[in-house]
Amino acid sequence: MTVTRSTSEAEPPDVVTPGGTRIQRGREFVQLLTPQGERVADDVFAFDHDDAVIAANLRHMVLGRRFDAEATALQRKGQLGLWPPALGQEAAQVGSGAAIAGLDEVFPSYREHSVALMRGIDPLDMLKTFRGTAMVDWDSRAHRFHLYSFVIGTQSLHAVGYAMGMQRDGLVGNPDQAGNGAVLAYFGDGATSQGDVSEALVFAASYQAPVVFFVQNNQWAISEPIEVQSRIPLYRRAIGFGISSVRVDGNDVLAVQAVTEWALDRARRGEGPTFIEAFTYRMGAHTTSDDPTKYRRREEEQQWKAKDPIARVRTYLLGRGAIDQAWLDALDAEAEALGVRIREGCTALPNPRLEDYWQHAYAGMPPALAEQRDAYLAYEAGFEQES
Amino acid sequence: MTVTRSTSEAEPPDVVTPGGTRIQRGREFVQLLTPQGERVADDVFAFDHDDAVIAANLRHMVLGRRFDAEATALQRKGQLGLWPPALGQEAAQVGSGAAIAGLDEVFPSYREHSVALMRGIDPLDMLKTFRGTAMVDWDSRAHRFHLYSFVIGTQSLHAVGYAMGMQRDGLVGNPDQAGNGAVLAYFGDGATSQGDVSEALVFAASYQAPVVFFVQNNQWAISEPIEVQSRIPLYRRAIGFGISSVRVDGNDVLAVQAVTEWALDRARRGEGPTFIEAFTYRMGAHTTSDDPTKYRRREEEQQWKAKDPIARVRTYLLGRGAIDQAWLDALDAEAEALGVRIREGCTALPNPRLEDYWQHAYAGMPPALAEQRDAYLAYEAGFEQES
Amino acid sequence: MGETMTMAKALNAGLRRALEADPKVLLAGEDIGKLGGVFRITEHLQRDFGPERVVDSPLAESGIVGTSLGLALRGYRPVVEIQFDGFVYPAFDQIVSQVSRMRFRSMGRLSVPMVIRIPYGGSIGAIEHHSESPEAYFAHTPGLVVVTPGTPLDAYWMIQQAIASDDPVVFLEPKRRYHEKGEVDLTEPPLALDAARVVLQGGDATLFTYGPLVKTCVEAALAASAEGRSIEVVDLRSLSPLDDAAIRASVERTGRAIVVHEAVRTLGIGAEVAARIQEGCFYTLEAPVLRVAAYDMPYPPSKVESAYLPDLDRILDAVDRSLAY
Amino acid sequence: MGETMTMAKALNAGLRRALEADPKVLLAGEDIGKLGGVFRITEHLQRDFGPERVVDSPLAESGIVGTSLGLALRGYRPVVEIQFDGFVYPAFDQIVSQVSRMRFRSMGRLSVPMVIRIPYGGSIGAIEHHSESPEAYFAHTPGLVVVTPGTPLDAYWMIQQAIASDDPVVFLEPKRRYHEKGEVDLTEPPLALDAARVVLQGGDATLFTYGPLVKTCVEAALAASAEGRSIEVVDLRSLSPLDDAAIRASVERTGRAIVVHEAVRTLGIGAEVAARIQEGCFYTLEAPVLRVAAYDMPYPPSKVESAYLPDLDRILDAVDRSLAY
Ligand SMILES: Cc1ncc(C[n+]2csc(CCOP(=O)(O)OP(=O)(O)O)c2C)c(N)n1
Ligand SMILES: Cc1ncc(C[n+]2csc(CCOP(=O)(O)OP(=O)(O)O)c2C)c(N)n1
Ligand SMILES: [Mg+2]
Ligand SMILES: [Mg+2]
Repeated sequence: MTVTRSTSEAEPPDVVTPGGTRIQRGREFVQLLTPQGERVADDVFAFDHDDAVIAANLRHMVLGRRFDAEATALQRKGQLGLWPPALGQEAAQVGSGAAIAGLDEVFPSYREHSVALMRGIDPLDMLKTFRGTAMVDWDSRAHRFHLYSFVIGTQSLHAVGYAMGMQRDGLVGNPDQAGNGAVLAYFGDGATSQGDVSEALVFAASYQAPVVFFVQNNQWAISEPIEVQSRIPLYRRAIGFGISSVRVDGNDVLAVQAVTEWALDRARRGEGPTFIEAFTYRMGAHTTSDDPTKYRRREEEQQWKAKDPIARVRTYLLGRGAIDQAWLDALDAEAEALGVRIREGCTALPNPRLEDYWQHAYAGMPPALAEQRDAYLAYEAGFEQES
Repeated sequence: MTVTRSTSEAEPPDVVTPGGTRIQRGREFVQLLTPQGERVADDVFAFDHDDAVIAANLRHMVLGRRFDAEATALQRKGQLGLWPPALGQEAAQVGSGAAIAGLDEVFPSYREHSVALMRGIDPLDMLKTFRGTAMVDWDSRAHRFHLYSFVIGTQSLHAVGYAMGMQRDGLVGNPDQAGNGAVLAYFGDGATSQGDVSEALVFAASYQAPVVFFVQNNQWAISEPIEVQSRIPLYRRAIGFGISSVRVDGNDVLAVQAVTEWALDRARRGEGPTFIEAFTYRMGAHTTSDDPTKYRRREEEQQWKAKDPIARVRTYLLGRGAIDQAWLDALDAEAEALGVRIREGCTALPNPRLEDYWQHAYAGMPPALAEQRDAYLAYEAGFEQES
Repeated sequence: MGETMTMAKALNAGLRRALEADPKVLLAGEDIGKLGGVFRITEHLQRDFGPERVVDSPLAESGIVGTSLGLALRGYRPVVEIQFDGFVYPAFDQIVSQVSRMRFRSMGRLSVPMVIRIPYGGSIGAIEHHSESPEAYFAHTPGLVVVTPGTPLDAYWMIQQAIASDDPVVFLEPKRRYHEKGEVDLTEPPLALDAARVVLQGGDATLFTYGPLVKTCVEAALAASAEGRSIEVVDLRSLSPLDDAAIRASVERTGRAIVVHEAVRTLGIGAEVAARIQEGCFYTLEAPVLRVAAYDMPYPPSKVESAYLPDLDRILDAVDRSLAY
Repeated sequence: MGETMTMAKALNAGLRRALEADPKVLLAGEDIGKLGGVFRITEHLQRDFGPERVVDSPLAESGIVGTSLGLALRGYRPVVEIQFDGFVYPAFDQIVSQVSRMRFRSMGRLSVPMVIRIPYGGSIGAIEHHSESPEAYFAHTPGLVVVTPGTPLDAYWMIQQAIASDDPVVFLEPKRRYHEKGEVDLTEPPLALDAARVVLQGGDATLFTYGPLVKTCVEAALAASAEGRSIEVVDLRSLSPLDDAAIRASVERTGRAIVVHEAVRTLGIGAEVAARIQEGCFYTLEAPVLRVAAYDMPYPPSKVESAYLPDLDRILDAVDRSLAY
């Protein structure tokens, strides 16, 4: 007997609301800018910003990619223990990141490097975690960008709970939009199999929490293709929980921004949660420890290269005359400066001392733990005296 | 600010397949026998059995209800520690139980008393658990009826795994139906919120396991109405996982049997999992420890009384002349005899001794545990000597 | 000034005071609203504080704890009810990997002032999964505080102290004592949340215990005193951190120690207390630290639970064995 | 007859033999198929035994363990891989409430011959959640067997013994030792799965340890012998059940005991071993049982893990303290 597994059937997508309305458009997903750099119309979503915003997005994508490339290189040189590259996912991240407004809060997974940069997180602070010199060393409240989360799916519940808190704090449904906020929760395609993520959908629907679930379906969970997690398009998952859902071209920064703005806006207005599947691709390895040649074909990688999220925006903006070579050169220079800062900053990151960590276990240090610390300090002092 | 919670929108259901086909019939659910005892047609499902089968179902429902009433009374008299009544859910249980064939296996929750009886479980063995004289004391393999499960939702995963085993054992998709089998997994509406149940849907869909998820939506999870778990009809939950789903009138034993037979048959043929929402009502308390007057209105209970699952079948069969008063009297006598056996048998159930349990912790008893047992026996022997 | 009330009522009163005192306090759990919880600990609190502060949650423990963690990050002080001890395990990852570590992960920037209330322990004639003693799992987990009251008075104060704490607290309620009455004297200032209490002074041996068996140990000590033995009883109250100073002080007085709990023996709290005592009081001990605990098997059917759990006789037997050294 | 191989290879070879020997054996887990697992322990096994016997599971640990329990009830012998120690907690309920108790719940009628493989422990420079030592949670749970090999030879045999066992086995693999080589001599019959092993004989004190720190303890003992101290090293191998006879026998010989592990000190395996030793060898002990363990805080950033975990110096320091009594 063979346990067969077919890939997902061809599906007429797209926006599906729990009320059952199905906006069928015979297309794979919402797309506003083709891989060739051409604007296309969508019958529901429009990109409401001018070229300056698109250029800003391009800048974020280029800087994000540079950061990622530098970190990957630093790991190869032994300067980081590990790095999870985001190559190929820049549009999904920058487009959604650009949709974040005033009071919104972000709950990331561990790969949202571009969103982190947009939220003002210092890339050197981010490297600390992967260099092993810190746990997660940024002020999540100041940046409204919560801690990276490494146990798959867990943060989805924190996001919903936080959104429930914003609801209670009156940040939803106010006539003055400036007083409203919502939560943007990131996770991957693999994460959707975790019980926690399903429970997050249950709670979000039950309380109509102001949260947007943003799934980067990069087609892989380490070596497992999306079909292991779902045999039907992933955006459909949320519908059964009573949550509106959209699939968007995750390599199209315009479409991603438009869809995420729509979803966040709904949430802020008190219209409840939305689930977004950004259909994208992890062009690199899962992490620097991974070897994708073991489990996927080169042709697949090549196919996706043609859909690069950055190239199409550059083509478009150059074609429009919104940017020129000088603009691109300046951006390159900015990226190079970022690279230098990262390279030099990383190796200069100070090593921590175990002493610094005892105080973080509890708000009030238990006496027995203080005893352990004192014994440790005395023990260490013994070595120093010896030497 | 108010966190609003509306009840679920009126919905045009019904059968929804993951391919997206929607058979809209403007009715709430599949129904083949009205509360008034009239047969009605459904455009998809038909009840393919003669009146003798319906009469057999009536008998199972009456005996099941009697068993349940006796157990409830025994608890009131202090003979059981607890009892979870199934009053009102007899059609959901007997209809699905009647659909079980040759090699099928059942994974129950803790309220499927009627299914248990149909699988040949001795009601006295079932009482042991609730009297506290045993853990779960039936041979689940002989009866193809697995252990009652008390941690909500956990058994859904065991059911899927078992079905994966049947798949591997070649019990699926054989031309000779007698060689095929599937798993019928029971749980409640509340259970659908548990991560385990969602994960069970993921695994079932991923491996196309021969399993039918049978949800008795009895409208309540202890004091919580279904709206806390889902604001849209529950049968839709499964669709987003790529699992076909049907809502059936859970108080209509004909419809339940027809739908469950269809679903089990699909599973046995290798066409994958199905999710059935049996729309029913828990007419009694959650358990004998519960007091429903604290959380639900009498009118609601009254409304559901009019939809009693037994009355309609009796009306129908009497109207058809398929049964008569003598038949009903004989059934009453059989129920009374069952009652006597249960009442007398329950109080006569022997008390266990702790000695009997040590051996069940491990296949091979660890020496330290044997030491504990020996010390215990010596200690107990000391008392006996004293007295 | 004292009032006599059950532990259930004392907890209810303590929760009420916490809800009154701080608008950021909220309760979440299954059936805690209209029903007031299956043990009625939250009775009338939803009526009086509304469904946003006393929340009926979907039936999903990981979800309850995980969303409460999110609420805590937003500045709320969630008090979560797990319906029975045996249903806390689906939330284990959120408690042990997330709640307990958020402060550490954030390098001290974030607090999780959450209380996880768990009715625990056996001897109530229940079916399986309703009589568990999971305390050691949590006490082994850095970042969590684990406490358990043994009396209505402690219940009243400790629940408020737990809610006021900026650390996540696993708050274990000995359900078999819910309906027993005790004096709740509000004129006395409460003992610190992490302090053990000498319930009965004695000179020959110390019984260390907590939660459901405090009363049993006191009864055993009184029975022993009838035979001329002077037994001290220490209610640990806080299982993490342990009150080492109080433990050592008692052993220094009596020279003999017996740890008594309902959880299974292997790696129960008794293991840690014994390991610490033999290390801290090596020269004082006149007998090994003994443990009276449930046997190392799953919780059996309720008709045999009285033989499975420590009782007065088994405690006295251990006292005898200790004194015989 | 001996062959030199890494523990990773030895595990792979043991799994291969088990798959060959019994068609009911199957492997399940994340990325164990084409990739061969993130540590390559299952390398080539899917290629050679097919995707029905070496199954890439959806990303859900509770689902992996729960469905494997169903497979076990159907007569299969599932061997589950948890990708890293820190990811076992989502499956905690299934392991602790279901897998461990199915035999007991069914009053002996059902067996769950499941193995849950968990690469565990630190010192590999990883980010958080990748260096946990969860063994005490499982050893506190009746119905589970908990074992951990310290050498390639033990890994090769113990994985096969675990798979052959009718009890559920939590099989902890010291990942920092995966790539160290050792002799795998197949002519010697294997030691029983529940037996401890005296790795090094000595007369002055015993180091009790397991898994990742067996090698470290041997190194410490050898260093001590250079200073004229004769230190015995016992590899516990089985953490539940513990080999009490071997533990007592060693303490009877040396009179001094030190338990060494990577898990935090409070309620780690050391607590239980210490509690048992002081009870079983009260008159023999010349010093309290000492514990060398991680400090009672969450696992810190990897740049300080060497200070957080026991190492040769801290073990020798404890030996000194023990001998000073
Ligand atoms: C609970 C848990 N199980 C397993 C892992 C190991 N792991 C880390 S990333 C990963 C794959 C995640 O895939 P996906 O959710 O698609 O996100 P992506 O890495 O593709 O961004 C796995 C299995 C983990 N971190 N947490
Ligand atoms: C994990 C878990 N949490 C909580 C409980 C307590 N509990 C027992 S039954 C129940 C409600 C179940 O509702 P539902 O799934 O609708 O089934 P029903 O009782 O209505 O048949 C609850 C909360 C439990 N048994 N297991
Ligand atoms: Mg992915
Ligand atoms: Mg229900």
